[in-house]
Amino acid sequence: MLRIANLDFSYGDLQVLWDVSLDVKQGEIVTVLGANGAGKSTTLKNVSRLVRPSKGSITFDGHDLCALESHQVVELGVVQVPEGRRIFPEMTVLENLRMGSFLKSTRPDRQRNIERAFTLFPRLAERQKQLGGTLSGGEQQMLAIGRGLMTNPRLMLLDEPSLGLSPLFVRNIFEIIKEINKQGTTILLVEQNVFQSLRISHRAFVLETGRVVLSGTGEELLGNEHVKKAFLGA
Amino acid sequence: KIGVINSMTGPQAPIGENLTNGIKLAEEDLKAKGISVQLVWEDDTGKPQVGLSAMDKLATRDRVAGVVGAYTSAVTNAVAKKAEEYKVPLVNPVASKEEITRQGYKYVFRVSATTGDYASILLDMATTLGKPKTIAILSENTDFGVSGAKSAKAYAEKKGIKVVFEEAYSPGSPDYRSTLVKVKGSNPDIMFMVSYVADAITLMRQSRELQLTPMAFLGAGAGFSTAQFASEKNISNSVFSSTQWTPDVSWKGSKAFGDRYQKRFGKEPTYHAANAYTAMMIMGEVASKAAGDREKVAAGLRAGNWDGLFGPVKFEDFDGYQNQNKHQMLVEQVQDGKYATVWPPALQSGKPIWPFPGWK
Amino acid sequence: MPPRTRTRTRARGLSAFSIVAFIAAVVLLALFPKFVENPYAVHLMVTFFLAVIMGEAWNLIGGYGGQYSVGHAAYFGIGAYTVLVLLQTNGVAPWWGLLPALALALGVAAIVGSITFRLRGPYFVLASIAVAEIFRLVALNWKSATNGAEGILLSGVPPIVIGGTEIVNFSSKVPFYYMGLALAVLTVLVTVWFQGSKLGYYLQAIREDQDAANSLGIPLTFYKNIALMISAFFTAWAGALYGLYVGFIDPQTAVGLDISVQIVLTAIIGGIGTVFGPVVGAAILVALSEALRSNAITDLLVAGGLVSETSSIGIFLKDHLSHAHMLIYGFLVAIVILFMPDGVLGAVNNAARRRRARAAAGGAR
Amino acid sequence: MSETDSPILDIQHVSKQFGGLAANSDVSFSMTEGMILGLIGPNGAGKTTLFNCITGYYPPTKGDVIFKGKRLNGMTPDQVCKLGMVRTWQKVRPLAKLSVIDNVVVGALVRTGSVPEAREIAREQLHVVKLAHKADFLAGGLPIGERKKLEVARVLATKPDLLLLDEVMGGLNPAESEDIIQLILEIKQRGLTQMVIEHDMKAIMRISDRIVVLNSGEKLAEGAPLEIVSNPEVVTAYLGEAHT
Amino acid sequence: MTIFLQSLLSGILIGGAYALIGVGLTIIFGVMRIINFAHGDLVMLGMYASYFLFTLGNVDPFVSIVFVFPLLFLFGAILQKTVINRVLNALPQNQILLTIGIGLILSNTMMLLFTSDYRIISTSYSSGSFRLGEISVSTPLLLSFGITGLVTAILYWFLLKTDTGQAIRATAQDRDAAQLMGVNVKRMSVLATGLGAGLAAVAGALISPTYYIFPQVGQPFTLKAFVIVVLGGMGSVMGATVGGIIIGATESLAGAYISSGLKDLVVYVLFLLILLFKPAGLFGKSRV
Ligand SMILES: Nc1ncnc2c1ncn2[C@@H]1O[C@H](COP(=O)(O)OP(=O)(O)OP(=O)(O)O)[C@@H](O)[C@H]1O
Ligand SMILES: Nc1ncnc2c1ncn2[C@@H]1O[C@H](COP(=O)(O)OP(=O)(O)OP(=O)(O)O)[C@@H](O)[C@H]1O
Ligand SMILES: [Mg+2]
Ligand SMILES: [Mg+2]
Repeated sequence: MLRIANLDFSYGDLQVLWDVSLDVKQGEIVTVLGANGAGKSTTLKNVSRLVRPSKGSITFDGHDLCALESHQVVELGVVQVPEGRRIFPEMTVLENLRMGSFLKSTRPDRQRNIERAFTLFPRLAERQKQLGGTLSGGEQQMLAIGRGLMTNPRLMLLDEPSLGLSPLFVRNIFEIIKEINKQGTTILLVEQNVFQSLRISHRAFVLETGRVVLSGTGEELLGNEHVKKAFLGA
Repeated sequence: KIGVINSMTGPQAPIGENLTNGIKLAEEDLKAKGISVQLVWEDDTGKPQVGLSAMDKLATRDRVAGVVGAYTSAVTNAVAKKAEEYKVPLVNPVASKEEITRQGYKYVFRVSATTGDYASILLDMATTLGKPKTIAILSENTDFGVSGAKSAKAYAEKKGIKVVFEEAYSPGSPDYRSTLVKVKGSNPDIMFMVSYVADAITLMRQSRELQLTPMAFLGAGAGFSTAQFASEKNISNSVFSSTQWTPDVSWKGSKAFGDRYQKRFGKEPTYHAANAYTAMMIMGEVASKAAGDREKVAAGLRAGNWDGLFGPVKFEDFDGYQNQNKHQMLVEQVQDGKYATVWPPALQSGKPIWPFPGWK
Repeated sequence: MPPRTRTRTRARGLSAFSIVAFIAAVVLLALFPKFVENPYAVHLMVTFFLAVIMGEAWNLIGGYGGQYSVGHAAYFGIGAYTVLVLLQTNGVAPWWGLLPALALALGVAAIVGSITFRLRGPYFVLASIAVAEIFRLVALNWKSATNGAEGILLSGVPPIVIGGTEIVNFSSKVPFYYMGLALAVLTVLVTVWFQGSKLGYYLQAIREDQDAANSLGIPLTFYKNIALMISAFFTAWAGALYGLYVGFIDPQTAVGLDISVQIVLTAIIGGIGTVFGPVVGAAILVALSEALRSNAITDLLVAGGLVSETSSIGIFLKDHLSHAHMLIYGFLVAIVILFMPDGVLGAVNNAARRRRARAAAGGAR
Repeated sequence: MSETDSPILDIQHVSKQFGGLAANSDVSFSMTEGMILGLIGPNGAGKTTLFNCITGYYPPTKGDVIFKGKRLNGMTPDQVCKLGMVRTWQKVRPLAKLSVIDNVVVGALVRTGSVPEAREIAREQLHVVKLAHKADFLAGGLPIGERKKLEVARVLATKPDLLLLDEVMGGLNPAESEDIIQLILEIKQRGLTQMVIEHDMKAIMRISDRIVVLNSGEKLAEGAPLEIVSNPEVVTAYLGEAHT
Repeated sequence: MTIFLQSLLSGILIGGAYALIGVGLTIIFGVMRIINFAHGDLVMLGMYASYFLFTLGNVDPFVSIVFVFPLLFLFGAILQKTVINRVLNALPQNQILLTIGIGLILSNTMMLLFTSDYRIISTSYSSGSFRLGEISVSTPLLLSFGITGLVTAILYWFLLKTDTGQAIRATAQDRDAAQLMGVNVKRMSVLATGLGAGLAAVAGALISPTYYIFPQVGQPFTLKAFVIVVLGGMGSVMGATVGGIIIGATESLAGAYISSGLKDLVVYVLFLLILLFKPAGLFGKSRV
């Protein structure tokens, strides 16, 4: 479904991705692991066309994403829930959700999607009129995911959804991700929470300083010595 | 070769254009008389330091026989000092600041009347026609406005008229109502204003709005003696304004000049144009006679007298002035959207309407 | 703008070449009035020196410190007004009047700085404009001291007399030329010193990242204030020189927004944060505005035989170019910003560096 | 400072509130001279905020910070730095248009008014972090690993007594991390005190004398490294369940 | 008391037009983080447009806004696409200088084309007024205030209720996040500049029957717009609206009780005080 091949990327003269290749198949949950600054978010930004690679190709369902603008990528059904949530702080919860269905093609489903978000996250329903910026971290994360779902995505890129969430809620989030996946959305997940994410994913890749160093099924990587050393502490 | 310093760009450009046009007509007329002058145009952008640079260039690079200019008093002041230094004869057409010809300069000549003249002719007329006891003075916060207000105040006091209100506003504001409300509160017999055209119209519009009705509205030239102002019948009717020249005054050639200007440039000339025309004609004639020699030009200017659009012109020393033309001021009044020259009686083309008949 | 990596920076201070070139230029400039007596040329040079002084002074706080003040007209006005008011109304000789003028500029800068330096980014820019406008309005309305809108017209600058003999007579431009030159050289030297001093390092650190600078032990407001004071000091000095030279000041020409913008333009067009950027900027701007104003372009075309003076094109150019100089000026500003974001000197340096890099790459092969 | 175990830094009941969010609440612990204290906790636990409160970026909402016997309340970061406590930034902040050595010179100037002297100090520190060969490069162009080293060199140049390092290993590969670990240990050898935020448990375990765990702004646990990894609360909140 | 009420009323009415100018500036700033020093020149263009519509096409200035708005909207959009877009990520001082350059180009082009003559629109109501007890109310000002209110209301509705309006706000709040929702942020920037220019022009058209027009008329409006926008909080539409009215009233009252020459001084001092004690402006934290 999504194929990234031989991607190089630099911020100015600082190269952060080196020959990165990975792929996601329809219906999968795929996780990308890696330390701080390994280039995970950067990879996702490349897919969403927030930045432009210097080399390599990204295709989605046969469409060459490198020829498109950000908003056109969203129109194809690829949505990103970015790192740090990026809620619109001066808009209410409801307005944030409505922004999610900005695309003409998704507007007819707006009401249905809002209800879906409220069923997934009852908390949001309670706080419809609250400004996004005043929500707690966990609530913002729910809103960000809910907002992403508003676009009827076929592929959802989730950048560290568990970041800053309480351990209890972290477990919750992974259940929800599984649920979303079951409802038919393919998921590319970037996580620091190695155990939980590997446990729900079909396959995973490990990035280290901008290079893919390992890949395999979730189970395989959970048992991998290198992963244990690098991410799970002694 | 004659230099011209004028404000062709910048905030002063609208009036500067009148000078430019007047000078262009003079250039044609000189040619018709067989005097061919080469004009070197310099833009001072309304800034004294730029005027200085222009004067330097004219005096030393272009080696002109004389200079006509500049428009604003500030620039003229600076330029005059240089002219004196270089001994380049300078004929100033319109700058009205009194000091310019009071510094003992030998090479600076002024055609124009001075600021004080604007107020005195108006107040002379007012005291003859009515018996005003109080006056409100409103002026813009510029060199021209402030010095105009100053001399008006001095002259009013001399005439025994009490100044009940005096304020200088920053020009260009869309709202003078708060000031005018205060004027109204002081209930003056006559109101004296120094403004450029845009503010003149705004002030009168808002006076009408607030139903301000003194015995007379007096404007010190500038904005109050422009065709544009006159054409705003609603608000300009019966407003008096002092000026140095009007097209309908019975001076030789005035009418013809006005028509010709109108035809050529599509608008009515202001006194600036007439002054500039006169200054250039004088300079052209003298310079050609002197064959471009600066000393001879200066001598010629000092000695000669001319009869122009202006009545007689002669550069004399009096009352502390040097080389200053004693220029007869006029008062015009807007009557039915047109200016009529109403003062002094000897030169009038219409009778003054006094007092202010009220707003329609 | 991508950060330039792998590019070595030059060692601190000036290269031997620029030192030699600088000294040669100063010597030539010092001899200039001996050979060229044309006052017009001298006048242009004085204008150029004034622009250099102000550009260099602004560069200290704006270029090195990254605090884009668009309100330096305030200090210019303080210098001009103090000296001229003291001279005209109290008869204080200008070289004495200069002392309170400079002291006042320092004091005002310290106060203004401690108020506005708490603001960052666009807020600081707007506050600096507001401060300058306040000073302009004060000059306009404080009639008893400044003579308001009528301005101050100097009746003359008294000669310097020591022991009964006249040392300097200010009736010609030449003394102003040398004062301008001396002060311009001084500001360049101060900039050289500044760049290599603790103060210079600290301001550049503040420009790059205020919080990081603060964490390294730099009290932000204190150092910004010091730099602003030096900057204000020289700007006021330039203002005083200007006032004496032109002999006339009024609120618009001595404290107007135009002056602030002009100062910033000089520095940015040349290239900010460099020693010679403002010099280059001053040269370009003075030459350009004079050429445009006096229609030198048309004259050149005519002289070169490209356009006949009496042809319709010649007449059109003569009629319109003189009106268009501010327009051309505007276009130039836009072009420099769009295509030379580092200023002219920056663009030249970048090009040179690229050429060197290419040469080095070629040599290595 | 003769007694080695008198606290060099004492944090007493520090709380920091951002609107409704308590980024730190009632955090207390102290450090003795020469020790390395590891500060860990999940993302958003308030570690960086605590650094900000200690070094004067934010005034704490409540509580006191006492450094070398002085209360720091109301002090600005530059004053704190002059007293001898300095921090690095989680998101590195090089002075991009200055050369590498000039970045360090800026740090050194806090202790000397003389630029040549500061350059000497700077050169030494660049040697310490093994960046001397890049001295004349523009700081903005360095790769992430070297930027982090530069960050350390720059704070070392201020001759601090206490160093606060915020994720200086974050984003580094194991080899680079190892360099930094060695550097931290070397700095410790010289008698400097350090507080280190790090997510890399392996590294933290190796260098820390003591560890403080923050969670949702509160201190969850404090103790020797081995105590911490076996603390069940810490395991569930931070290390993950599978660890037990 | 009459003086007070009269000044307050005319100040508030004038403030309506100021508010529109400020709103335009604040939208441009909000979406692109660029301070537009050419904003007053956009007002000037609006004035000229309405002048020519009036003299050549006999279109009433208040009616002309239906033409002036789209015209200047287009102009702003083109300006954004061709020039401003290139400096979105440039250093702030370069952005400022670029807009100063644009301002010079605009005013001097107008001067070259139409000379620097003052132009005045005289309608039957230019100096019309009616009385409310002791106070006189200017008809054109009241009309323009009403239209301003209407325009602001439409703008609010547009920004709050329509999807495009929300997208503009979203772009202002977080450019990247907006892109991730499928918003074409380049289009939104173009839209915002167009909107800002259009609103400035409408303000120009509304002032034109009671004011005058010449190429340099814009500069004071630029400075005024800065004050208004900072007062209200940069990027806040609500703030700019209230800020405009406050500035109008302050000027007017300062003119009445201090001196008309000093009213600008009062405004700038107020501006500095607000910056110092409430750097985010009166409505810095509010919505929109
Ligand atoms: N806008 C930027 N400009 C310059 N460098 C950047 C930028 N954003 C990220 N980087 C650098 O690129 C590298 C990769 O960053 P990225 O955000 O992709 O890492 P990550 O794997 O997502 O890390 P994290 O776990 O912290 O989210 C890092 O070294 C980072 O410092
Ligand atoms: N200036 C601020 N205003 C409002 N909230 C803030 C501010 N700074 C931090 N926070 C919030 O305080 C909480 C703690 O943030 P902090 O940066 O201290 O976490 P951290 O422990 O350093 O996390 P990480 O491991 O990701 O660096 C977070 O929820 C953050 O969003
Ligand atoms: Mg990331
Ligand atoms: Mg942190």
